[in-house]
Amino acid sequence: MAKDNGGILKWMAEYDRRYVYLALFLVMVGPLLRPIGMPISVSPDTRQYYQVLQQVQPGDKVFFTLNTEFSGYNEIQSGIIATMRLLVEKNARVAFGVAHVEATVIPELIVKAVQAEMTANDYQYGRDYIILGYIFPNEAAVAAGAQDFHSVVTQDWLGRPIAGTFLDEIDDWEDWDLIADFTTGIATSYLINHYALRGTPMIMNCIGVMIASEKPYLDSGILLALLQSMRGGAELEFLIGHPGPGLTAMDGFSFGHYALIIFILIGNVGYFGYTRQQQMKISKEAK
Amino acid sequence: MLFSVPGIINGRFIGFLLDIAMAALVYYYIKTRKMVHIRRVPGLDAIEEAVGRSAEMGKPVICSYGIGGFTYWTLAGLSILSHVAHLTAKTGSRLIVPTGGGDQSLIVRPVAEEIVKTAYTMEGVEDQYNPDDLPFYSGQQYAYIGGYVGVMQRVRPGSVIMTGSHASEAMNIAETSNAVGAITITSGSYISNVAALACASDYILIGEEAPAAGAYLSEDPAQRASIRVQDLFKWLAIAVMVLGIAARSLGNDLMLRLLST
Amino acid sequence: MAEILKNRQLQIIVMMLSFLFVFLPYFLNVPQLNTASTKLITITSIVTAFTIALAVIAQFRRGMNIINRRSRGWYFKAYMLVTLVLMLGFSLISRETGPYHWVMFAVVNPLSSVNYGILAFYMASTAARAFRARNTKALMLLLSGFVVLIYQAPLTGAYFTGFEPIALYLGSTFAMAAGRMFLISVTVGAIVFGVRVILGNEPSVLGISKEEQ
Amino acid sequence: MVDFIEISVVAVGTFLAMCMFSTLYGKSSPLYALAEESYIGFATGLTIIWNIDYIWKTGIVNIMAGDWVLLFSILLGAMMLLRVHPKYGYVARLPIAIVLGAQFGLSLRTVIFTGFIQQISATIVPLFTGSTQALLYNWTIVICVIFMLTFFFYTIEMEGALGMSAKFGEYLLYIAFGTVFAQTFMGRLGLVIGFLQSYTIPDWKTPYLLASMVLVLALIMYMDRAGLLEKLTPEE
Repeated sequence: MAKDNGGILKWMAEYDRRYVYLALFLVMVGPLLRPIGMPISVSPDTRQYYQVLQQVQPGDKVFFTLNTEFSGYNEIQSGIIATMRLLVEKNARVAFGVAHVEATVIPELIVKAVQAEMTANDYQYGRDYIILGYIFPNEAAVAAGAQDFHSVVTQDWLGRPIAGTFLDEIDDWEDWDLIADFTTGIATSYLINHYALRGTPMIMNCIGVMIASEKPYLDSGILLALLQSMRGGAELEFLIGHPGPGLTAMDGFSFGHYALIIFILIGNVGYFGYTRQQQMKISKEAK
Repeated sequence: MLFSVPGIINGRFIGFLLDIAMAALVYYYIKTRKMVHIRRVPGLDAIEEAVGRSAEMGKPVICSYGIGGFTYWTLAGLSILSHVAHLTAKTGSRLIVPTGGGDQSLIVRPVAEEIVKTAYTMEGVEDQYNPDDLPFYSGQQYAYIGGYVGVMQRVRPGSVIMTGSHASEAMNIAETSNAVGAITITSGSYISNVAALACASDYILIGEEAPAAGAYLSEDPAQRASIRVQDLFKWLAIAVMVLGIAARSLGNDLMLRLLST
Repeated sequence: MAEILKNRQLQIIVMMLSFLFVFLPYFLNVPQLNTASTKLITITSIVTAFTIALAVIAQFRRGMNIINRRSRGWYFKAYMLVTLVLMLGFSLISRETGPYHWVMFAVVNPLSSVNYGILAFYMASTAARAFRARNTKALMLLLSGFVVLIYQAPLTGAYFTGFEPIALYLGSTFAMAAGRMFLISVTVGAIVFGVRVILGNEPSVLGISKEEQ
Repeated sequence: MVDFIEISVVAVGTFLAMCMFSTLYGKSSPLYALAEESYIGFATGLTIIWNIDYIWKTGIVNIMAGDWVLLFSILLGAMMLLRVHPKYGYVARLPIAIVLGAQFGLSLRTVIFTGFIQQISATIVPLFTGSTQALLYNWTIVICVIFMLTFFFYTIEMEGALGMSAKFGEYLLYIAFGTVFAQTFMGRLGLVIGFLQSYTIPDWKTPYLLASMVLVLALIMYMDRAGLLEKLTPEE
């Protein structure tokens, strides 16, 4: 740690990465404790997603698929809840299906979050919405369900028969009016391949990691709309005028980004001010 | 749509045709057992250099092939593992191969053991093969990360070569590997992973480079043939795009209609 | 019987038939075939669900091994096996409330979240270390990453509107094109690999070792 | 009113979560092992429960309703389980063959459309008509897709025009990687914030989060000083 060896510049080039962890933690927790409230701009992709949801008609049958772990739910819950809120306002009928065992309790959280709207619109279990549980354990299950729904799904998540619910109107892929997929990448390509490819309208809200992988499906028209990560969810909340977890998180979101940007800048100053000088010195000495 | 074929569902003919064409090509190459020429990807030099440097420093090498089942990525990872095992057997470095990580990985593990053992036997140092250096870190991704990271922190490897079917755990591994000062060579199988690894690694085999490297190292004509067939289809894709764009720019949508036939 | 089940040729023929039975009805205009094919797909989905047991058996074996050997920290493995069995028991009581519900929210939820959340920290330290303009490639990475990061932070995204069109442009063209290129090449690779398996060229996938070939 | 169960969920949850975060300290620790093994145990249990649930609802219920063909699925599933048996492992080969065949059938019949044909169709865009913005987007996409693809040819040497095109494609790829990296970071960041948010809203949860944070950090540092980390951490 000799001072003459570069001092602050050396630190900037080679500091312990645990400082990054600590700083990131602090800037994220801070704003959550004292929210500031910042404005947000809405991207065209989110507008497109909103437009598709606007076209939902009363009584439409919507397949609400949660292909996510708890971790993914934390990221996209704002989009999930805002979408559900819109669907309830439009009086659509919603069936929840999940592709990850951890997601089996998530529908319960969603229903709790939009309880007020559901009561206002007189939503009843079985008639207006139903929770199907773990119905997509593998690709074959998704494919079979697309071709003959009732051959795969016989009961809801707690073992009550689905006969007599609005699912009686579902035979195969053609009968769904919309698939709203919330995903970390699990089973998503199965839904695309066996439903959307055949022509079922499908929209998606994916985590940030999957944006680049899913965007080609949006661009080629297989997906009608793609809501992106937590930011997309916050934008949607902004559009429907009902702030939720997404918008409150945006402060920490901004600061997390700035922390990273500052670290990148520090790293570059350190690199040009110290590392590079050292390298040049070494190569000069070698000559 | 351009035309309809009796007996075949409208809009699905071209896909059917392409599938059949691909199968026929693969079959043809396998039958003729021709050794297709594959170029050497630069990543292989990086691997060889890394293993050499580890030997100079007297440090072990860690090499993993992924956590998936038998997919196209895992096979590539296994081919590279075989190459690395030959190199470490020659240079006398210790080779550690973390295994497990997924439900499907259970069936791959015996094959990996076989590969490392064969490599050591072929180099005439069978006595140096130690089955305990292929630790099994359970069939769960998170436990696998814990084990992998733990072994890196303890043995301080000279290089970490991580190819094959790795998923999000790749970032934990690459960052820890870098923190313990190892030369980090990775490959990623989907784009966000590749982008993150491109930053985190000293050298990265981007996407298809890993299977191509595997096929280059492999003596199996079928593996090489599949790289050739893939190349042919990529050429086809480019040709169709260029023709289609040219036609569309002149106001003709023949190609688009053909593709939707 | 054993000889028949061991027969490699038979196995490949069965696989091919199963393949064609799923593959062809998608293209051919024969509704009856479609119904039968759906049945096979349903059967496949159930059989695949069984395979999870294999992983659990392996998990149990490894845990028992460690416990029997009394390796350092063996009690953690014993604890793991106990929690596994407990979870099964809890689910029999109720899945809506009770201990099952408690475990889902007190244990599974936070641990699953942190498990992937840690990656944010790794990505940050990677960026801090790797986003340095060392050469042309790194400079391109840095510039495009930088613009998108600034846009993504809602505060700057809303006030410095100049970044927005550039970031959206980068996302819908470069990133999308790279995604498409990956998709095309992975699709072709997967199909070719599938064909190789179906033709019986990859026996290890079927669980046949090298000596038996 | 907040009841005891809710408090216990938050207290245990934050503590275990912080134990898992402790891996960022850079050393393996018994606290991390506790979190890890808890997750493995409960999550594996969960996986078993729901897969049995699926087999029950899709298989047994349908069989009891008279769909006898599905009996095959139970039989084949049972055969599959023998895979781990040292002597009768070969019995599993038949179900594996059927499952693999069907799986490849499902993927080959669809990905050729979604991953190949439709992606090519979507790249066939007009290059001379449309708004300025559309033209800029179209030209960039076409150039990117084509040049990036040339980077991925392996059965010919990269020389001359092809080599230059591949080199250019590689630069384009790195621009894309920068963007994708930023998007990925956004995703992971959102994940952590979403997680932290679930322990800061409503307000009464925050003290538990902060207390767990301090407690775990103190424990780890104490154990590190006392040399207990190595002693108490299980072997892998």
